[in-house]
Amino acid sequence: MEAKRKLIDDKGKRLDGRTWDQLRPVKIEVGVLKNADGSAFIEWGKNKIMAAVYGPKEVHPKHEVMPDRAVVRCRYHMAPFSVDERKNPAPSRREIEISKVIREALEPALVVEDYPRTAIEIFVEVLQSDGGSRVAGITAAALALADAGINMRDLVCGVSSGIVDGQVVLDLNDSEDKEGSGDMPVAIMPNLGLVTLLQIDGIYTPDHFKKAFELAIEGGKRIYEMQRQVLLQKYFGSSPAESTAEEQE
Amino acid sequence: MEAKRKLIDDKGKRLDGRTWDQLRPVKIEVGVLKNADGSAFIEWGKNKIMAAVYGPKEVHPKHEVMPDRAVVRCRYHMAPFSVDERKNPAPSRREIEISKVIREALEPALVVEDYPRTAIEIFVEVLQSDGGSRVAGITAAALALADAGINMRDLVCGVSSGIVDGQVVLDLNDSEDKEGSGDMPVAIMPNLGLVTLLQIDGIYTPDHFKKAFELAIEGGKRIYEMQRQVLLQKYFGSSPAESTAEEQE
Amino acid sequence: MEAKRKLIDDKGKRLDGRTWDQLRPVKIEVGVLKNADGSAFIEWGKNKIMAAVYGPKEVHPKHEVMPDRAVVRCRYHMAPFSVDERKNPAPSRREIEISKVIREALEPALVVEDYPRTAIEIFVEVLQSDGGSRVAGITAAALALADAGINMRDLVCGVSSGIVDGQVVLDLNDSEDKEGSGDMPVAIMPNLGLVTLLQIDGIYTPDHFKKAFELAIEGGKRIYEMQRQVLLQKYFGSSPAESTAEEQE
Amino acid sequence: MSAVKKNYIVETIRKAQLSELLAKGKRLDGRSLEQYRELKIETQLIEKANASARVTLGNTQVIAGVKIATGTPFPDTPDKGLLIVTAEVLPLSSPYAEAGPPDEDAIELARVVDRGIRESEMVDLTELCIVAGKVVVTIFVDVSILNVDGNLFDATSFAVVSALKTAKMPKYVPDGDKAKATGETIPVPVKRVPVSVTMARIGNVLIVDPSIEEEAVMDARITLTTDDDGNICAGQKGNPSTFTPAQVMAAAELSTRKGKEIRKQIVGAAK
Amino acid sequence: MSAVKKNYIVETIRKAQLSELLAKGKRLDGRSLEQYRELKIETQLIEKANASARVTLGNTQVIAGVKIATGTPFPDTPDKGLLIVTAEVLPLSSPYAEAGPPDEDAIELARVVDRGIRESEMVDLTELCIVAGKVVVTIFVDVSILNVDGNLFDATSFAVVSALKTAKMPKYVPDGDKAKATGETIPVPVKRVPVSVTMARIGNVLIVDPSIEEEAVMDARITLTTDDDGNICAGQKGNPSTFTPAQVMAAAELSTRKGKEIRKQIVGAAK
Amino acid sequence: MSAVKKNYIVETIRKAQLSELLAKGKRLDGRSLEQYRELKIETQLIEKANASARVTLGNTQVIAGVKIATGTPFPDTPDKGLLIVTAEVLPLSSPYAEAGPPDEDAIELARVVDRGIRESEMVDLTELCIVAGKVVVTIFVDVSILNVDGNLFDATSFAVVSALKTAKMPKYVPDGDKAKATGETIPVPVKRVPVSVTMARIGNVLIVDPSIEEEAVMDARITLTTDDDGNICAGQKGNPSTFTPAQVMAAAELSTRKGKEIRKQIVGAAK
Repeated sequence: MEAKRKLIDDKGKRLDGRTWDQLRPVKIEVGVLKNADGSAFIEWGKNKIMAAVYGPKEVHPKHEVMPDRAVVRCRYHMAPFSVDERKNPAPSRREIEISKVIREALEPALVVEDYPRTAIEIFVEVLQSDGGSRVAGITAAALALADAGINMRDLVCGVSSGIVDGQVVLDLNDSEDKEGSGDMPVAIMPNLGLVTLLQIDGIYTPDHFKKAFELAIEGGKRIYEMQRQVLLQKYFGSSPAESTAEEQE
Repeated sequence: MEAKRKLIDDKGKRLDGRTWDQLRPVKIEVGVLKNADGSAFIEWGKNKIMAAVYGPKEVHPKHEVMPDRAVVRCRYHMAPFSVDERKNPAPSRREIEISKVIREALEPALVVEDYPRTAIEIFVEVLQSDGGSRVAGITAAALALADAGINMRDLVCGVSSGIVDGQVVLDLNDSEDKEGSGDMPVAIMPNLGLVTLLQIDGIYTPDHFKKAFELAIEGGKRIYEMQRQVLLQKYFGSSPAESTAEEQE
Repeated sequence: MEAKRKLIDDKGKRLDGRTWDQLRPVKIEVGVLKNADGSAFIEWGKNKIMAAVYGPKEVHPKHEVMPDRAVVRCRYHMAPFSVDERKNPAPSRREIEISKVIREALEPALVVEDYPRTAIEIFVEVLQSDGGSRVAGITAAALALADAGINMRDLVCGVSSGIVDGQVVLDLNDSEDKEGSGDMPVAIMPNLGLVTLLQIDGIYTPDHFKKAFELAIEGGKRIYEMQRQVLLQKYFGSSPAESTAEEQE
Repeated sequence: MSAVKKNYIVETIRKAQLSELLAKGKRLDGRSLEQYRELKIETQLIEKANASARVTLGNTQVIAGVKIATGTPFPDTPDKGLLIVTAEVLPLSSPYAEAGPPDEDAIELARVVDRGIRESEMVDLTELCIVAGKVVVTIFVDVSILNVDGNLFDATSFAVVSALKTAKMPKYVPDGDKAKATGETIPVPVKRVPVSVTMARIGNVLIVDPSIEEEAVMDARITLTTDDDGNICAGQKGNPSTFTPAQVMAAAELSTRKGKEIRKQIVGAAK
Repeated sequence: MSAVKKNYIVETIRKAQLSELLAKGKRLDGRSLEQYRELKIETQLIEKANASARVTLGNTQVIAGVKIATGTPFPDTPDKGLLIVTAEVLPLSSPYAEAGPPDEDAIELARVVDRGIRESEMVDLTELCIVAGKVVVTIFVDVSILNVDGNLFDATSFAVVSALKTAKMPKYVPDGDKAKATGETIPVPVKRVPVSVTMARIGNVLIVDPSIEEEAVMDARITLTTDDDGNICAGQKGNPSTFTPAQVMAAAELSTRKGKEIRKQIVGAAK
Repeated sequence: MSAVKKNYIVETIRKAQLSELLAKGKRLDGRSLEQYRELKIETQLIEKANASARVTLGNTQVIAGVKIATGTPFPDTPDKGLLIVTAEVLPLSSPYAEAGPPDEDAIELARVVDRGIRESEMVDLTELCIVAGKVVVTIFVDVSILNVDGNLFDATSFAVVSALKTAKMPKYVPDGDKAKATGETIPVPVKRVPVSVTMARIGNVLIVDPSIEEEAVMDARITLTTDDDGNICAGQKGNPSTFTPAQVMAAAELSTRKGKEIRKQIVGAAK
């Protein structure tokens, strides 16, 4: 019906002033909740997401115990005030699906064999939502898992790429996600070079697909660098516990 | 408000051309699902119903175990696309009641004492619904139970009778069920001569009641003959497994 | 918008003719249900409330067993026809909260240590609702507990006070509750002189607060006198089991 | 109802004892085979409802309340009002009843009672139409089971029928596409008085109005509802057991006969 | 909350230790009996909400978000807007919290906080009426509990009050029977600042702002909300235990006194 | 699906056996790595639905039904019709399936199938607009899983696409703010035929159309949907395991290739 507005201007600048391969500002704090065994708070664009981990802990109900490994559980949930229209607090079908893919994105990094007969519970609570909330949640949750001292094969980090105004771009914000023509959240284990989450929406020529996928992997590595800095500062740094990493490009 | 249309014409023909004591076409296949221990698919008028049986199997939850017999469970369910207006997939009060009466219609035929501490689960899934779906479901489920090798005292078969345009008729279709003035689904164990299901809706003089009840029992015996043919062909016949019985009157 | 009507007339009479410190008529029967271990039916103003107790009984589910005492449970529920607009039968948030405060008002009177590893279940069913249904429910439930033979430190009785037309009054009826400016249900153990329920709604100056609180305690003692009479008549009296106490002021 | 928990040994002994008695035409509580327990019907207990009735049948106790409002008709019956019957087996009614949404027993109970009333055309639903396809009168009859002691089907049906028979409703007139209350009050348009009669088969014997002990050992149950003219207008066989065709015909005759007796009592109570 | 799991032996030892301390006027964490833990209020964290506030009370952490829309008034208050408070004890907030619909503790929490705000007439709901009986402003205040460390009642109330005090809403004008946004933004009509003060009785001693260790051993709880004029506008006794009348009166006096202190902090944070 | 119950010992043995075979390019059932099981598509089975399709893929059996009605558009897409896909893994489909609301597996299944259709722009939703912002055509596609034997993603997608491709709907014209059916019947505006191709990684080997035995031991799963032009329009990685980037690119190429073959079969069946 109405003409779509341009999302990238003639000079290649996006609505928020970024270039095609630039990330939004990211700020991360680790160890922010007292009760949780591990926690992290991430602000990424307008995303504000709390991640927390409990475990290894006893399994309830008992019949879900696995004799040779930990059970991993995950709940991704959005606060009622996190989106433009108030959201019903009951979990939507979307939240249930995202809980599952986040769990499947993080579990490959966990040495679950080290914790037989236990449960590891991961909570991702979106206090404010922007484009890429699931990859931001994964990024924060991986830090919460590390903060909880769970043995891990690698960190997990993620970022979306997508197609906006016919161009491949990195790290879509809310408007680009909704008005663009493709969104591809990707999570990786950066040191092992393995993909743990991949979802694709939109229409990608084989060429666009390759380019967007590679861009997301490259962007993920930049996110990993921030995760690493946060952990270094938290555990070895001179700066205070709520040390933050702000992206400089 | 509006005048009711005639459901039986001057020559005694019903809307679909049948006489008062004629059944709709029936077609039955046994053993149609690979995972179920027993299964049957019935087409009866426009009814298309899949019945399947699992068991005897372990009882969950444990506290429902019966020490001297099998627990029998039944779920009658309609697919969302099975009726004119899309049906919500959650079980309605009607489906819950019909699940109960179907279970109580089939259980008398099962030698539940032969299977202590187990469960026998019966599923009746209506893919397309027409008048008489519960008796069609019972007819198919009895064959699925036989196909599962459960010890039975008799088969169970059923058919509705009712009152249409003031006349007693056999095997009401959807229009006759909705626009007629009485519907009486009956299920029997044909060899034992016992009634296992009886529901009555509408207004029956004592005379009409007797006539309709006897007609349904007589019709049930005709349905039994088809069940018997299907089992004979399936287990002893030369024709292929998906042998069918088509009613000839 | 519209002017509020006067709830107390120039002569100090309330809408139903009572003075500021007068109770509505109260009628109580004990032992009215056959299956329950204890029961009582109270009519208080237009309130008609059935209370019943089951227990001490086995605890389900088992993991809720307490090794050194009884678990106490309570359900306050309103019949769909108990209020002006038909009420959905599913428990509302209000009913869930009131169930909790009633339980916490009655439990202090129960010698739960005498019944380790058991459950005591209290049901308060409002058949018709008027102002003060929770204190009427507590009053009846305490009698049902006594009728069930549960060891008690004291009875529990209750009444509301509140602010109507700027005056402190006792025992608000429905209109006074809705149109008045304050409602304070209070329950006490009358012989021990202890408060077991206190809820406050409305705006109370410190002086009004003191006066209303003391009035409710004094009114509670009058209710206790009726409870005592009912039990005396039931267990020692010459009058029949459905003996009643009608308030005389 | 779910309110009956089975104990096999007790049941077997009970059943033997009962069958012996029944063979002599006697019952545990001294009744004859075709005798109801004492039936008490009280109406107009709940002033806030449009009608109400408490039925005591032996120790079974139920209360029905009627609430009337306006609503939207179903698309396939645009000129008919709505009549909705629900039943809740309250957790205080029995040591085996549990709080929560109605289970299959409570759903069957409400639906069988509802069909008895609906199929008998007790209430003329077309008189409840205010503006066809837009707004009609909606009648809710909610039943709370207070004490379970057998034969909830009949107790519930008697309560619903008695309440409806005494129910008054606001008179509505069309106001464009909406309803306007005139301020007058009129009776609910009741045309007939259906009576539910529930029978149990224990061995070869058919009894009416089974008590909870009889329900615990009964083989099969049948509820038949008859109208003022002696027609059968609704029926439901229950329990995982059977009837012979002759037993069904005997039950039909018995239900018509007992129905006449009870109808008088319901009509009397509703005056 | 459900987030407190009881262990009887530990509790008994703890309680003895605590009671000894309290007899000397001291608490485990060094506070005096009438002293709150450190209170931090941050507002305007959630840009997508009409207002928000994060409250940190010791290690208890909650966040409230306000969402404003138009809706239909209740039939019995046609000229009043709606204010709806909910609370969710998030499963990440405590090892004992569980995902799922709110349990009785979370429902009590939200309802007690709601009453404190509603009964104090903090927000003038009549100013939220756009077209009487048709369309009004609806204010949702949803609270997410992030870390449970005692006294959720006060932390939640402070967050809701602080958020409402800073909330802006679109200005609506009537457009026939509907609402039209003018494009302007106006503050939510806040008239008062109610303050919730929660006290625990442990033995004979009354303390304010119980920590989670204190909640685990407390006998009874009382929450009293006072307004700017020192009036009591809402109250709730909690826990299966008792207060003497004198203790209630002492709590009333204490709540008014502490309420004044905290009101300054809330008003300061909302600037 | 939840319909797969894991037994670790059996699984380990099975996996060793399977990996050996796969190393030689063979599979348990004799298929090559890139070979689908026999695919059978039957349409127009359910006369009461606007369209239907039963898909048999090996022993996996699903049936999709299409129901079309009018409804209200979402506020953010006022000029688009609605397309809603649901899936129910019926309890009769597997010994491990349970009755009840859809679990996370069934929700993922329906949402992945839905995205494949939605993102490919298979159905032109703007042609389903009747009156913008007021009334649009709503298409429900409900899928019942009848027998679970692996690869529900593709079987479900093929059934939904085949049903939509044959679906007819009433023609509606605006009538003020409402819709009026003209009495004519027109096809649903289908523009493309998306094809879902699900692949499993077992060790280093990528196979298409995993059977239930292969699913039980697979490391990771990937579903890619391609359109008529060979573009990728939807994708979902599944299972708690990984892919190398090179495996993802290989899967992309494979899905396009297999997609072309299967599209012919779907288009053929829809004639």
